[in-house]
Amino acid sequence: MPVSDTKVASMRDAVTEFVRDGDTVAIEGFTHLISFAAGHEIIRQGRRDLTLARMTPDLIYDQMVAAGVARKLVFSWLGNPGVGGLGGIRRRIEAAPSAVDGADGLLPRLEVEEYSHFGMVARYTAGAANLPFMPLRSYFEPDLPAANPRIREIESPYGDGKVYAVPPLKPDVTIVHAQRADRDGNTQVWGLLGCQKEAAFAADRVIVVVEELVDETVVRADPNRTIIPGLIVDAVVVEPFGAHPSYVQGAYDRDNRFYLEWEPITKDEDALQAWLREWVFELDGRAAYLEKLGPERLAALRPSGPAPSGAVDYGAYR
Amino acid sequence: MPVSDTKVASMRDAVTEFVRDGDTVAIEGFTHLISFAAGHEIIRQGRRDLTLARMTPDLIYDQMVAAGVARKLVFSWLGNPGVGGLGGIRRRIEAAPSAVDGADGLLPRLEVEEYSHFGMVARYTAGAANLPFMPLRSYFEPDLPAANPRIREIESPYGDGKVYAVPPLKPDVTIVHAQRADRDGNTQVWGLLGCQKEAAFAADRVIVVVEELVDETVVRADPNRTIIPGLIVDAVVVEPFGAHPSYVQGAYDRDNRFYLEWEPITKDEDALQAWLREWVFELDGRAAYLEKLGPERLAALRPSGPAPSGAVDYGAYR
Amino acid sequence: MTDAAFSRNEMMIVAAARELAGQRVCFVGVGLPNIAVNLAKRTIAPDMELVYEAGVFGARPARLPLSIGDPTIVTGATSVVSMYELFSLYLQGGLIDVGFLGAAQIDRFGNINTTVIGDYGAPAPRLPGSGGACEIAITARQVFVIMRQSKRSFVERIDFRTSPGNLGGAEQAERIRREGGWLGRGPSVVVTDLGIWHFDETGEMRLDSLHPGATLGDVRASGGWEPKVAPEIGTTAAPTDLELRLIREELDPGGAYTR
Amino acid sequence: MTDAAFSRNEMMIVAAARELAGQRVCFVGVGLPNIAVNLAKRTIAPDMELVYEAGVFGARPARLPLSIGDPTIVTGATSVVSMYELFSLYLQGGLIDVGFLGAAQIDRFGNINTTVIGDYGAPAPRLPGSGGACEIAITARQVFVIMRQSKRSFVERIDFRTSPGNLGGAEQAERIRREGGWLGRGPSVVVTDLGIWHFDETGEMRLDSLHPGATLGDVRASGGWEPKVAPEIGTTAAPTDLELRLIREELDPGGAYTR
Repeated sequence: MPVSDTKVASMRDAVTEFVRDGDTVAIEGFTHLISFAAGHEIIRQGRRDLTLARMTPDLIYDQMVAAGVARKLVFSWLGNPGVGGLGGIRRRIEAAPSAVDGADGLLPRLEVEEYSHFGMVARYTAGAANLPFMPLRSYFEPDLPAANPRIREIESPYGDGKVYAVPPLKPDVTIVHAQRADRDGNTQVWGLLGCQKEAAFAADRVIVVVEELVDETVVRADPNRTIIPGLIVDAVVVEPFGAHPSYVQGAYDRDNRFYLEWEPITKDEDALQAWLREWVFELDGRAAYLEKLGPERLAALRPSGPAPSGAVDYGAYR
Repeated sequence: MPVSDTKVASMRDAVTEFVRDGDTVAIEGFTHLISFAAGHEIIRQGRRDLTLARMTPDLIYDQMVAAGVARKLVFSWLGNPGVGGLGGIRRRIEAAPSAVDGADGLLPRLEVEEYSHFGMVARYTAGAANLPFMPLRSYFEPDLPAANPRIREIESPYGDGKVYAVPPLKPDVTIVHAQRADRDGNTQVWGLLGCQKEAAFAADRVIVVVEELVDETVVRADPNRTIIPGLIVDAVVVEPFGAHPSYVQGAYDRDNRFYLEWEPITKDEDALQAWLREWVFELDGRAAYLEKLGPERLAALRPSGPAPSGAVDYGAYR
Repeated sequence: MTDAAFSRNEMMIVAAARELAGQRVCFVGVGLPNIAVNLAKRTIAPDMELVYEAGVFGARPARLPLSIGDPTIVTGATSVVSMYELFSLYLQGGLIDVGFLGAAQIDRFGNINTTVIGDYGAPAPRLPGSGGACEIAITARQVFVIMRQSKRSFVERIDFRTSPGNLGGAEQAERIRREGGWLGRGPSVVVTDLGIWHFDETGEMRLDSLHPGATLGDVRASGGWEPKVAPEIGTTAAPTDLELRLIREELDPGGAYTR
Repeated sequence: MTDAAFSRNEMMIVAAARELAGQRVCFVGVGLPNIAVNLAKRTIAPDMELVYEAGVFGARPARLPLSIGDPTIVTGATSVVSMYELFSLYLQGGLIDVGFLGAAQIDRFGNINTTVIGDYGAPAPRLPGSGGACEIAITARQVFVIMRQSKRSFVERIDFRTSPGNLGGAEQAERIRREGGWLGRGPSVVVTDLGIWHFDETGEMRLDSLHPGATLGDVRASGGWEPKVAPEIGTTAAPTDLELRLIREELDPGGAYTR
């Protein structure tokens, strides 16, 4: 198969081709495997009017919102866990309604659509399964269904009471980072799985970013480990350390120092914009970012030792 | 911890303690990992009035129904796949309604509750998730909802049409066979996963039958491989070859000869009863069954070669 | 090659396999579809992805699996998932191009019965039931059927509608599919031991090809309605030596499907 | 040991950890609950199973995770699953004994706000929101809360009900829980930097213990309602050397939680 036929692409080409102005974009990964590399490329390419969906917007959406790519945020927990807030987003949510179009030098106001964690994963699950809704036992008394009319009551058809429903979430494009995939995009992950499988199956387009490109025999040796089949993948981008300052189980640790140091930056709009210039706009890609971080910083993030899974035997059956 | 505190038990003790007359019992496993050992022990102990739930009743429920343990069958596909029928069950379904209590020497009639495969797995999923129903896009026009009024229509609360709902299935006891578990019942499976996880989480009691008892460090080395946590397991039974003539990925092959030879037996009630006497009632447990099968028969079922999964690294993080 | 060189069952399997040319993702039903799809994978559709309801995507069976849950469909597969995931993500999620089914009874509009002969409450005999067939019929983009043809199987009215085809005809079926949000467009091919049927614009099956040795008389004698026949009916190309060798030596040496 | 030997935050964390004695399965919330639960696991509840919403059952963190999705909660855990499975099977499925939450605002009936201060449409400030807290509050058998106490956090009326507690009181809460099929029995403990509160039969929190050095005057000055106080109020036992050493050397050497 000629190289041009494969899905393997640079981050620049993948974002150019598969992320479009106005899209609903889900860069998922719960703490683990967040594709900062893709987020930065979206910023660099100047996408606009995106609806950004993520359970936990984390630093990456703080950066993307501050860079002006987003019109709306769909989420379930907004913060820098264990550290503080996300000022780039908060200032745009707390902004006066009159700032809706960012006129008069005011920060543009961000539209929000809010769920709980279970609501968000149930939304992706409904989207992936092509269902009109998912039922869940939540929201019975809280104020969220009043704040978000997309959360609705539904009666059990068995006469045993009501539960709540959330609607499907079907991103135009879902971007996930993973330990490895083959050239067709058959993708394997270990450690926290988050909602990446569901977010990928729910999406119209899927970009997989991996630490390592492997032969399909590696994937086929352990088919239970595959979370996304190449069938639904449009592009495979090889970007080692592409999840920094998030982490990749077994490859590198979360850069907690980065998360701690984000707090004073995000509290100050000027500092945040300066950070974006220095670390995103003035760099031409992930390689430059990693070079700027420096090899010592990256090396220090390696796990303190190995923790091998052990192998199991599927057996040959001829 | 003294041995008496552990969950590790003989099959006889596990069935005595956790399977009761009148229970809804699910011995799950789709072709793979069917606990024939548990089914035979239930027959030997003379349980009565069971509701037997399984997607594919397979030979084990044919044997159990013929032995008289069941009052009702809940299922989605009734047959000996690629071979033929299940006469022990069919004769009791095709029996005249007058034979309802097995009077006059007639075979006792078996009550049936029928779904599709998706309906059955959705029922276990609803049971496991403590939901009053699961929605699915099925049944729109077929006759099944007319035959089974537990399959009901439900309107989407988003005004985009109707789908169907199935009610939760919550077995009193679920029995699964697995490659391995630790003493607390933390259970790992590779190969076909069927609906065992959902059936176990949906159940009030869980018996896990394993090829091999392993140290908890083996389980904890690969936490993504765990399908059932010890938290929901009541008994762990060690019974190598306990799934024969079904199979265990990597350990032994399906005994297709057994399935082919079942066809003339199941077609003839006398032959079926004679088989039960010879292979179940006159044996005192699985060891005697395996001895009767003979080591050559079992050795021939070993895989034709190894197919190792390879290992992944979770990394130590101290 | 003479008629005597192959059986009607072999011709049926070969013809069914060939219909899969160009298809990308095929959901493999139990029984005859299993051997037809595995033959296609070894001949005309080597890149076709096989999906088994047991939870397997991208199976590469090293031998013909007797059951559709055989260990050989797992080893070397691309992905193995729970059955809930298989049905919700792959099938209901709309990723299946062709669902390949068998049938006990079929009517002219491709509605299928695999549940009961006679009354549901007192069947004679009781058949296997749906398994995943009713979901496949509703959500696979196209449905292919392989079955032996007889007065008992090709019937004016099926006794139980396990898997919907074109219901009472194309017009009604299209309306109901649209209203219900079905992903599937219904049945497109029926391959029997006598010939190959496709569905015309009215939603009724039409005989487009007769297998070598089969006649229109055979077809009329093996069905419960006066069949539609293509204006220029073709003759199915006989099995090739390769196809026959694959069936006889690799896929079904015991003759379970072809005897 | 003198008051100067430990901080109020350290006392709060130690007291919260001790409340977990005898608990089997604990769902660990983000922030202060994380350090309290990890301290309990190292002291009074070594066999307690830790569940993290990130998808982990049976975590054995080798260090204190800064976030609740840290790699150290994965390596050596019993089981790691998708978040949909974690929420549906473990939480909604009813397997959690204690859900341990933090809070920005709480009222006397244990209703919690972590969403907004002020109006939802124009918040000042905007807080993180529910995460999994609203589900934990509804389905964990008991809810424990750890939070610093002040006029801003202990309020007569919370601005947004993110996670339901005893609603308007025990009677109403019990009816609504029964009708809605909630698995949880609501909040049972609130541990603050001043003392330990439990909920009485009316569903209102009652101060049962004051931490060393804290007074009833401090408590009254740090809340928006006249607090219920136990007839015989106790004094919380000061942190032991072991507890302090674990916090300072193992769990929070950087002082992120205790400064």
